[in-house]
Formats: sequence, structure tokens, C-alpha cells
Amino acid sequence: MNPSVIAGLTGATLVGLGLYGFILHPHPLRKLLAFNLIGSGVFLVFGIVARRGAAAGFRFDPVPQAMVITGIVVAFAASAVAVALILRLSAANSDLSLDPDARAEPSDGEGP
Amino acid sequence: MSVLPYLDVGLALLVVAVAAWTVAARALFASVVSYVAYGLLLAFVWIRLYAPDVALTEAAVGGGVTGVLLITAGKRLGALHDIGPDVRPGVGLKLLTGVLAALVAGALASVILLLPDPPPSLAPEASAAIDSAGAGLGNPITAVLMSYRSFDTMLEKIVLVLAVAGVWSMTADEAWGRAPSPFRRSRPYAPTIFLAQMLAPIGTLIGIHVFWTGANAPGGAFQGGALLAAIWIITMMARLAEPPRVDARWLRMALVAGPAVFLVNGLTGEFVAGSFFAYPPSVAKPIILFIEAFMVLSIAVALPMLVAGPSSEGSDQ
Amino acid sequence: MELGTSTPGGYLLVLAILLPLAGIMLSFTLGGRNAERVALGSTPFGIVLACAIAFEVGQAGKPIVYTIGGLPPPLGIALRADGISAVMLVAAAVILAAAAFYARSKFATPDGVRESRSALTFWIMLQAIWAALIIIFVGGDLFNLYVALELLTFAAVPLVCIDGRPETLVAALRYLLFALFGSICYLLGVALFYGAHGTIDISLLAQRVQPTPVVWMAAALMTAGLLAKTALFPVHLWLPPAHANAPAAASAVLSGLVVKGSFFLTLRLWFFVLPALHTETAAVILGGLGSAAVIVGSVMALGQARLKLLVAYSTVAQIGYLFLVFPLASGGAQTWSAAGWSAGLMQVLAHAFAKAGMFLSAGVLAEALGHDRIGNLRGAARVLPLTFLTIALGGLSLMGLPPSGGFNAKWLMLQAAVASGQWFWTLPILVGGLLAAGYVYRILAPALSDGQVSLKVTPMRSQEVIALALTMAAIVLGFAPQAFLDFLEIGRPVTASSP
Amino acid sequence: MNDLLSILLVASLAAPLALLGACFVKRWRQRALALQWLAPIPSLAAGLIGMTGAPLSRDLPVLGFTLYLDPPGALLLAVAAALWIVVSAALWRARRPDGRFGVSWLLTMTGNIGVFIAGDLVSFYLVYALVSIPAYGLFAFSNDSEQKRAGAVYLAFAILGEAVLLLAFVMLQAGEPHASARIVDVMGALPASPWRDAALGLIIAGFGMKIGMVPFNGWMPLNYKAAPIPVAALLSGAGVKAGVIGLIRFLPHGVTLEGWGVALAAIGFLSAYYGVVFGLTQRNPKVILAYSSISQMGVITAALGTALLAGHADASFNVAFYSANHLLVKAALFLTIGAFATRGTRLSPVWFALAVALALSLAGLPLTGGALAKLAMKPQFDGGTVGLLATLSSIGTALLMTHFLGCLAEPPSGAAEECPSGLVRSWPAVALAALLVPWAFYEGVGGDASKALHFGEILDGLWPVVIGVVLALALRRMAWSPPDVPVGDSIVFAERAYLRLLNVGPVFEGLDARLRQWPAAGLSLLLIILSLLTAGVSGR
Amino acid sequence: MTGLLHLLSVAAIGAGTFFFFTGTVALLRFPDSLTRLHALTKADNLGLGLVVFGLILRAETALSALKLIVIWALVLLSGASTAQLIGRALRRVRE
Repeated sequence: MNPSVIAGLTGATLVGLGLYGFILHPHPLRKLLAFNLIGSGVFLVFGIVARRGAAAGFRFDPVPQAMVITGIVVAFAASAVAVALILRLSAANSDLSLDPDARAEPSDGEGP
Repeated sequence: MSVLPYLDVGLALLVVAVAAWTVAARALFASVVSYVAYGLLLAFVWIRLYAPDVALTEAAVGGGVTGVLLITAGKRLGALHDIGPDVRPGVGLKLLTGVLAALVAGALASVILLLPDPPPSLAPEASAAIDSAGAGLGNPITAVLMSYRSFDTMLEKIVLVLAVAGVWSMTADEAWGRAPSPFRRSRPYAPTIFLAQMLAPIGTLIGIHVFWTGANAPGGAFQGGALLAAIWIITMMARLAEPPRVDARWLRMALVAGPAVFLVNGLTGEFVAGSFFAYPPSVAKPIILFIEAFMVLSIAVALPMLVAGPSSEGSDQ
Repeated sequence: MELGTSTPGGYLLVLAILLPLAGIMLSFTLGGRNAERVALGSTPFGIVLACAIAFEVGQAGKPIVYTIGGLPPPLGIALRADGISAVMLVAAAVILAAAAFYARSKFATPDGVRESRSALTFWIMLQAIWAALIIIFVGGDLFNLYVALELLTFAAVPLVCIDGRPETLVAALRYLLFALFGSICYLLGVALFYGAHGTIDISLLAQRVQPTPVVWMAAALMTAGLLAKTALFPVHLWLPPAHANAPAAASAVLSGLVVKGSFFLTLRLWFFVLPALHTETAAVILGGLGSAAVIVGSVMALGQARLKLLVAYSTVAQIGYLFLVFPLASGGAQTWSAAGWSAGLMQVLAHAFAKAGMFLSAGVLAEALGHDRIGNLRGAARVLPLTFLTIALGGLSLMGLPPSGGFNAKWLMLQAAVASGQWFWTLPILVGGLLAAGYVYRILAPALSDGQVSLKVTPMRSQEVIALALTMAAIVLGFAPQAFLDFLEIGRPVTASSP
Repeated sequence: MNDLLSILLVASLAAPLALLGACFVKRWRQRALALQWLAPIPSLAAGLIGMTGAPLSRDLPVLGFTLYLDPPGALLLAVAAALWIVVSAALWRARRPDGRFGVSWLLTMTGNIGVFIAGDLVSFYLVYALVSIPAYGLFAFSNDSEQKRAGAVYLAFAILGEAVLLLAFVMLQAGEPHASARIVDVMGALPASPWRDAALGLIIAGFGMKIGMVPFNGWMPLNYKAAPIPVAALLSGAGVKAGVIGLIRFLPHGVTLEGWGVALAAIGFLSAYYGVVFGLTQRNPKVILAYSSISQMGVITAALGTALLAGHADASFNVAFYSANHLLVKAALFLTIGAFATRGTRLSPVWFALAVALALSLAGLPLTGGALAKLAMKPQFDGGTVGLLATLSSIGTALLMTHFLGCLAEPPSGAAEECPSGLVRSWPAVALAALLVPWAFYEGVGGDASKALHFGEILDGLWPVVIGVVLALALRRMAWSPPDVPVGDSIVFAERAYLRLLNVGPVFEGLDARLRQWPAAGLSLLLIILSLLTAGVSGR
Repeated sequence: MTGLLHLLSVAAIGAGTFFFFTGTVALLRFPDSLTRLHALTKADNLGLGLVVFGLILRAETALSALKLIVIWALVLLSGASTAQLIGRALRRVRE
């Protein structure tokens, strides 16, 4: 078992755990946490790809690692937008459920 | 032989256990705290994968800034809104989800084990390119980020700007133009103030150091910027500084400085180096450091703004 | 094919991307009314650039390429514009410009205010959508496309909840979270592709790709992620509330263009990255989901009480048609496959224009009448003739009646289905047309009947004309000559993969 | 000559379209609508010129359309154009132009002219849609529930027909190896096409819906009952002929296809008798005329069937002539309802005699245009069983038309107001024209009109009419009261089935609501991943 | 590097690890939050201090030795502050 295999399996497990939480947890912030778990699992897959790609005097392939850094930033930005949206929603509405029927489509057409 | 494989397995188990707790915890806040711990642990996994740059980023963002963001949110939401028991999923659904998620994870694990051997890699190309192009960068990751995939990096910075705009768009209309709400309403505790006072100078120094060494060693604009961002956040938490108004011109300019300088440089590349986003070989390193400096600024401003959230009413006194 | 070096005219691709990016930053920095000025001012340049790219592609007869920084893939990032990119660029520029000019009154910064939240957000996000779409249409690197996809999502979500009503916030949150789910699946696929073949450049991958489990997993993940963002049935949960609740100009862009962005990448994946693989079963799965979308979406549209929701469900249905392109155009060098390909692209374009026009009309209508309840439209055509003409013309294209792009798309689709012996696909196409006729009838028949309707607000003629112009474009597509269909084939990899 | 004809063909379409364009400019709208009667003039000219000589085919640049005119098409074009001119002139003089109605009118006119001259699949499909769908606007934009119902049913059949034809045309196109969309090329390739039978089935069904072929007949009585008289006159006269020209154009000529021939003949005769039988149960003259149309179109279908059975190449001329006669007579009969309703009981014997002649012309009364039409059809119904069946249908028609004349005394409410006074005043002229105009054309299409004056022919034509009339009078004398059949007969079942179909709506809504639950959508996505993976790995 | 220094370094790191270990055990076993906090901070500060000391002995340049000291100082600083904050929070909860 070399570190990259272990990390790969860890990554896959994290993805699985995240998927489970993302699908089942009704609370949007919990979904967001689960999304971040999936995300870190995915980054680990990049990580082992980079680790396996050690060659030419490098102990890793720099390209996937660079992508992970970009990915982490983007994922953070996503989390920030989501958190802002969740907080805004909580200020406007006490029910945070995303269930489509709990909050029917606008009852009237006084739309935009 | 070596104890390292056992440590690796132990670390992996720990990470998975904390992740599982994040998913399984009943209370929202417990889950959030668990996630923050998870983010820090993950940094060790990255070290073991010979990815110190990623580890730095993960620690600074995954554990640090995201932690503040989530804990703040979790605290605001935790007591107020929990989804009632009526929408809790049933056992059948849990089982089905578990099985399908496990199947996907299993499939993923098996294809990871099936990845080709010898593995394909761009490391040789990167190595050769770094040598020949004379970018003058000892850290291949910085070279990739700032040179080969500079387009991605610029886009990513624009994503940050856009995220800030997105977060600000969640403002209530009446509150537009004001400053984001401070992290604490009441006067902070003395230890917080002390910590902030002590950390601010050291942290700033370290942040700049991390950015500067990034050219040749692990570190770089993002990691350095994230550290500076953390310092600003702590300073604001200690109320040694107040968040700026969202319509402050300097704030906007600081936020776009990084991508804007990047873009302008990318344009000029066509004329001075024959191609958009190319650098003249002789001055590649100074130019890259120049761009990175502005990126540090933008990151150091953008992350706290993302964490601080939209401005709210009554936050303007 | 030399896809790794820049070609003449390639620089246009970079300029096309940098224009809206610079616009975003300028708008953000200058703020206030300047945001609007920058956005509106850059649209004509965008259209000109898009047309210039289309011209170059047509002149060259093959894709134009630009390697960023002069660094070719696999290490560097390449931009490529082929026939479909060029056409989509022009369509996107036109529709975005139309939406921008349409939205001027609603998203003007009010007098006496230096800057308003909704105006600033709208003008920035509109340009961001534009930038993201351009990258999606010309991007050659899967990871770069990931960043563009995220850019697209981050820009689209605030538009959904720009008016801040709780239901729009829920819709936006659902959209955001599900789209993030999609992106992460996509990204995982990218990681696996890199792990398997050491590159994520589309044309390099196409040369190297092997039918291994890793590649299939990557393709499955990426496709699923893109489907989530395209809102293909049964993962369309977020679309109806999001598109129905957004302001009209935003809905037009979201329905007309944004979902096409991720669909476009699905096309890229299956036809440009994986053409060498035997993908028949996967194509059948995608086609099957598309058929289900056509039927369910149309039936749901039939039952809606509000016009905007009806139009949104119609989008669910029309997206379904797009996915029929996978079974119908998968035949590589077969002649029917070309018809399937043209059909898919024609459907993308026709729907983009028709739907954008219809959403804008729905906006005019809701504004003018103060509601958009279909039950209360009796006689409305008398007071809003131009708007209902627009809805009728858009409906013509949705139903697939001639002369319209929608008809051409259906005609070619059926042609491909019949010629390839895939009879099954004719059924959803025809039934979908009938159902579309049903929901268009539900809007038009009462509106054209006698009845008394009073206007709350006089509609703006300019808005009505913009909407009409967009649907007219969908109609004009019905007269597209063969040369246009040939143009769509430029750069399409045609391997002799036998069905 | 050909150049002139080409120009006229283009003008045929351009004239109504130009007026249509003018309707969108407010200042010009009134004027444009009032000038509608001018629009079909180029078509009339083109039809008259094109009736003799070789077929003409012209490809239009840019639009990619092909215009095509052959003598059968030209005959129908000329007659239809004449009808449009007459009715438009009268209608738009009497009525204040209404934009909605006027645009529908122009669109229907364009389509109706177009079907006779469209030369390729796509443009035929386009004009066919035009003649079918906008006609909805001619009678259904009201709050009257009967009219709304009729409109909905009409539109449902029109759209369904469009869908069926779309598939049929796609198959025709797919069978043409050189990717030509010209109808002539496509039909030439059809006998060898692998999709021949499927395409033929769809063509018969698709155009069958337009001509009220059993079992697609239900919409017609509803429609003609709901439509104002001038509209009904146009739709029954000219509109329905779009279906006839469709069958003429898209059934193979000179090829023997026994199975299809028998099927078509059978269904044609079935329609012919069906129309008579169900028509007899009705009392509203408009409805009776609708059933008569079903019956007459059945005769035409049967004729096309026998042509297919025998591989007869010239059937299109004969059928076109028969249709042209029906076009004139049926339109005139609808106007008769209006004229008689207006005049009330103050009827002169001349008027009544004219009405009788008109009505029985459909049954082939000697010396009328109908006699010529029957003569024209003779080659199709030559002897044997088909001859007998055709004669029976003549008897039936006479019976039905006598019933119609009897019902004229009790016109439907509103019939008097619907018919513009101009048409009432000129009714005798119109009726006379309907009786005599066919004589002018018969020679043109290669017939020998003098034959119809032979004593034997007259006798042959007379006795079925007499039998029919006598039967009708006998029924009347016996005070036979027919069973109560709803207008549109089988349509009631179709509507009921449709309503039951609506029940799937909630089912779909439930499904949609369930799938749009977050967990369901998430699981769907996982299933998509797994199924795509399996699909790929398992190899095909 | 001499053997003695090497030995000393190993001993210091080993001792540091031991303190971490005891701190962790205490965290798990101690009865309430305040005592846990106490054990944790003491053990961590001392443990990290020893590890850092052991590493300084192995440092190749003065700069990296300095960096190690800075790290230790920063951890001390944040550890102390955090412990203070947690303690206050606990007190507030109890009141």
C-alpha cells in the first residue's frame, strides 16, 4: 500500500460519504458541508494523479497540483456564495427546506 | 520497516472518521466544527502526497477561512433554524442512498486502482519547459499557475471577484452601500484583541514571505494572500479595524487589481512577447512577481469580504 | 490536423473572451450607472467579434486555434473555434445584447442614488454569463472549461434571486447547490481523464483515449455533472422555479443560453473527446432521458397556471429534444448522422432564440397586465398585439411548424431517425410537437378570443420589438440554406465508427 | 408563356402575403383587408393558363422552394381562386374589417392557393399548415362554447394531421436517394423506397384527416355547424381540397399497388355511405352538407383507390375535375342556406329550382356540372362491383341532398345574419355559375362534354337520382324519425377518450413533484452515473 | 552532525511526542472541559517546545532554526489565546 493508493481510497470514500450527506441532509448548510467533502475527495484524486506522475526529477506532477489549488479557491468562492444565500434566506424565511412542495411556487403571478 | 505506511493508514482512517462524523452528527454546529477539524487533517494528507503547496492552501482555506465562514454561519443558523423532524429521510431512503453512494464510491475506488501504469505525467514536459523557457521559477507549481495555465489562474481570480459581487447581491436593498456587519457586535474579549495585535505584524510578514518564496519554494500568491486575509479577518474580529463600505472605491479597485493587472499583462504579451499571456523570457520572473503582488492584494481583500458577507442594516455606525 | 498551434485569426478568440472580462472588472470598479454603460457599450463589440470569428472559421473551412501564451497543449491551454462554436458565439452575443437592451428600464440605477444593488448585480452578472459562455464555446481544455462552468453558475444564481423574494431565494439556493453538485462530478471526471491519459486537452484526448473503465467512469461523471447543470429530466428540479421567478431578461438568458452552455460541453465530450469509442448504449440512455424530458416537460407545461412557469417547463421539454442528438448523430461518417448533428444544433439555436423571445414577451405581459395567470388572459391579444405575435411566432418554432428553425430541427431529426432505422425516436419528437401545440394553444386561444382586459402599465414598444426580433430570428432559421448546415460541420470529428 | 406563368405563380403567393404584411402597419390595415378579394387574381390567371399544357416546375432562389403547376392542380387552383375572390369581395364589403379575422382569412387564403402550386415537400408542408391551422381563427375566436369546442376539435385534428404528415414526408424524403425534395422526384423514388408502405399509410391517414375520411370524420360536422356561412362555404369548398390535392400529389401514379388500392377503395366507399347514413339523421342543413362532404370525399378516395388498384395513371385529372365540381357546388350550397334563410318564405320557383339543381348536381343530375363530374369519374368506377358501389353512392347522395332541401326551410339560427347581403343578392348567379362553369373546363382537361348530352348518358345519370329522390320523399311521407345522433357522431367518443386522457395530467404532476424532491434528483444523478458507466464498460 | 547532538535531538523529539500523547489521553479521559483544556495546553506547549528543540538541533541554517522558533512562539500565542477564549465561553455558559 503506497500513500497514493491509500489517498485514492480515502478520496473515493470521502466522495461516497459526501454524496450520502449531500443527498439526504435536508439542511442546506449540511448539504454545503457535504459538497465540500465531495470536493476534497475529488481534490485527493487529483492529488494521487499528481503523486503518481512523479517523474523527471519532480516528486509530483505539478499540473494537477496547480489545478487543485485553483479548484480549492473556486470551491471556497462557491461556499461563500452559498452561505450568503442561506443566511439571506434564513433572514427572509424561517423554513430552510429545499423541498419543492413545502413551499409551493408563488401563489400569484405578481412576478417580475 | 518504515512506520510511514501505518501512519498513512492511520491518517486516512482518521480523516474518514472525521468526515463521517461531519455527515453523521446530529447537531448542525457539531457538524460544522467537525468539518473544520477535517480540513486541517486533510492538510497532512496533502503533505504525504508531496503537495506542500496544496497543503498550505488547504490549511489556509479549507481549514482556516472556510472554517470562519462556516462557523459564523453555523452559529447564526444553529439555534434558529433546524429542519423539523418531519422532513428527516426514512430508513428506506437512507438505505437506498447509502447503497448508491457506496456503489459510486466503489466504482471510483476501483478505477483509481485501475489507473494506468506507468502513469502519464506532464512532469517531464514541465521540467523541460521550465528549463528552456527560462521563466526563472524554481517552484514548478507557480510556473504552471502563472505561465502554462495562467489563463485559468486569471479566470479563477475573476471568479473570486464575481463571488464577492454575488455575496453582495444578497444584501437587503435598504442596506446597500453600507459595510458588512462586523463579526461581533459587542466588544470583543481581551485575548482576541491581544492575539490580533500580536499576530497582525508577524502574520503580515509571514504572508509576504510565503508569497515571495513561492517563486522558488512551496508557497505563492494564493497562500500568501490567504494568510494576509486571515490577519485582516482576525483584526476585524478584534474590532481593531471595521469592515469597509462595499461601495468604497479603494475596495473595489483592490478586489479587481489582481485580475486586472493580469489581464492587461496578458494583452500586452501579444506585443512584447508575440502571444497573449506570454512573457518576454528575459523579464519573465519580475513580471510574474509583479502580477502576483497584485493578486496577493486582491486575495487578501476578497477572502475577508467573502467571509464578512453582505452588508446589513445598522452596520454603518 | 494541427490543433496545437495558433492559426490566423486565432487572436480573435482571446479578444472575444477578454472583452467581457474587462467589462466585468470595469463595471465592478466604476459601479453605479457606469456598470450599465460598460455592459451596453461592449455588446456591439462583442457581436462584431463573434461575427468576425464566424467569418474567419468560414474562410478557413477548419477550426481556428489559439494557444495561450504560445504554449501548446498538453502543458498550455488552447482555444479552438469550430463551426458550432462560431454559430453559438454569434447567437449568444445577439441574445445577450437583446436581453441587455430589454433590461435597461428595469435595471437602471434609480435617480438620486449613486448605485443600486440590483442594477450593479444585473450588469455584472450579465457580462459574466457572456464571458463564461464564450469560454465554454471556444475552450479546448477540460479544466479551463470547469472554471468557466463555475463562472457561469456564479453569474446565473444571483440573477435568479435578484429581486430578493423568499421564493426566488429558495429557487436560487436549490439551483446553486445542485449546480455545484454537477460541477464537482464534472471535475472528478476531469481528474480521471488526466490520470488516464495525462492530458485534458480535447483534441489530444480524442487521439489518446481508450475504452478503459477509467475513461468510462470519467465520461459518466462528467456527463452526469453536465446533465445536472442542463436540467435534463429527471434532474430538472431546479429549473422551473429558477427560470420562472427570475426577471424576464434574466430568464431569457438563463433559458435561452445558460443551459445550452452545459449542453454544449456534453456535445463536446461525446462527439469531440470520445468519438472513437463505441458509445451507442450511452447514446441511447441519453436519448431516452431526452425523450422522457420531452413528454414529461410538455405535459407539465400543459398544466401550468402561470405563463412563466409554462414557458419554463417548455424549456424542460425542449432540452429533451437536444439530447436526441446523441443517438441520432452518433453514426460517425454515416450520412444520416450529419442530419442528426445539424438537427441538434438547429434545435439549440431555434430554441435559444424562440425561448428568449418568449420569456421577454412573458415579461412584457406580466408587467403590462400586472399578472401572468393564463386563466385571465382572455382578450389580452387585443391590447398587446405585438407581444402575442411574438408568443405565436415563438410557439410556432416550439411546435415545430414551418417556417421556423424548430421545424427544420424536427425535420432533420426525423430524417436521421428514419434513415438510421431508429424508429423509436420519432415518437417523442412527434408527440412532443403535439403537446407543444397544446400548450401554445392554451396561451393563444383565450388571448385571441373576445374579452375585456385592461392594461395596468403601457408596455414599452422597444421591449416588445426586441422580443419580436428574437423570435423572428428563430423563424428566419427556418430558411437556413444548406451552406449553413455545412458550416456547422466545420471541425466536427467524423470517425468511421460503425453503429 | 412559361415565363408569364412563373411570374403568375410567384405573384399568387406574393399577393396575399403582401396584403398580410400591410396588415401589420396600422395605417394600411383597413385598406389591405378591404382589398383582399384582389389577392387571388394572379392565382386565377395562373390556373386558367396552366390548365392546359405541360406541367411547369420552377425552383425559387434563396428560399429553396419549388413551385409546380400541372393541369389538375391548375384546375383546382383556378376554381378555388374564383371562389375566394367571390366570397372575399362580398364579405369584406359587408363587414367592417377585423384584424384578427382578416389575418386568419389571408393566411388561410395563402395556404389554400399554395397547396395547389407547392412543388417540394417542405413548402407543401408549410402551405398545408397554413390552410389548416389559421382557419381556426375564422370561426373559433368567440365566447360561444359550441364554437370553442368546434375550434378545439378542428385544431386537434389539424395538428394531428400535421404530425402524421411530417413523419410521412420525412419518409418520402428519406426514400429519395439524391436528397431532392421535389415532389416529382420524391414520388418517382417512392415505389422502390424501403419506407413505401409506412409512408403511404401515413399519407392516407394524414390527408384523410383533412377530408373527413372515416374514422377521422368527426370534426367536419362540428366545424361547419360552428362556422359562419361564408367561412363554411370556403372551408368546405376550397379548404378541404387541400386534402384532395395532397392525395393526388402523394399517391403514386401509374403504379399498381393492389393492397393499398383495395384498402383505399374500401375506406372510400365506407366514407361515402357513412356520410349519407349519418347525414340523414341530422336536421341542421349545415351539418347535412358536412356529412355530404364526408360522403363526396369518400367517393374521391374510392376513385383514387381504384386507380391504385389498376395502376391507372390519369386518375388525377378525373379526380381533380370531380373535386373542382364539388368545390363549386358545395360552396354554392352553403350560400344557399344563407340566401334561403334571408329570403325567408318569399321564395320564387326559379330560386327553388336552382337550389334543387344545385343539390342534385352532387348526385350527378344530368345537364348539371355534376353530370360531367360523374362522367369524368367513369374510368375509375368502370363496371363490376365498383360500378355498382358508385351508383349506390349516387343514389345515397340524391337521397341525402333531398333531405337537405327539405331541411332548408328550417335554417339554423343566425344563418341570415352570417351571410352578407351581397352574396344573397347574387346567389342565383353564383348557383348558376356553379352549375355551368364545369362545362367550360371539361374540354380543357381533355374530356368530351358532348358525351354527357347523349341520351344514354342522361338516362344513366337520371335514374339513380330519381331513385334517391323518391326514397327521400318516401321516408318523409312515412314520417320516419331518425335516431338521435350527436353532431359529429364518433367525435363524442374521441372527446370522451381525450378527457380520460387528461387524467394522466395529475399522474405526471405527481411524478414530476416526486422527482423534483431533492433526494430523488440526487439519486437520479447517481443512477445516471452508474448506468452510463455500465453502458460503457459492458462494451457496446 | 555529531552523534551526541543526534541523540539529544531524538530524545527531545521523543519526549515531545510523549507529551503530545499524554495530552491527548488527558483530553479523552479528563472529566470536564476546563481540566481538558488545562491538560491540552500544557501538554501541547511543552510537547511542541521539545519537538521544536529537537528539530533545531538538526537545522542546517540559522534561518530555519529561527523559523522553527517563530512557529513555536505562534503556537504558544494562539494556544494561550484560544484557551482563554474557551475558558471565558465556558464560564459564560455556566452562569
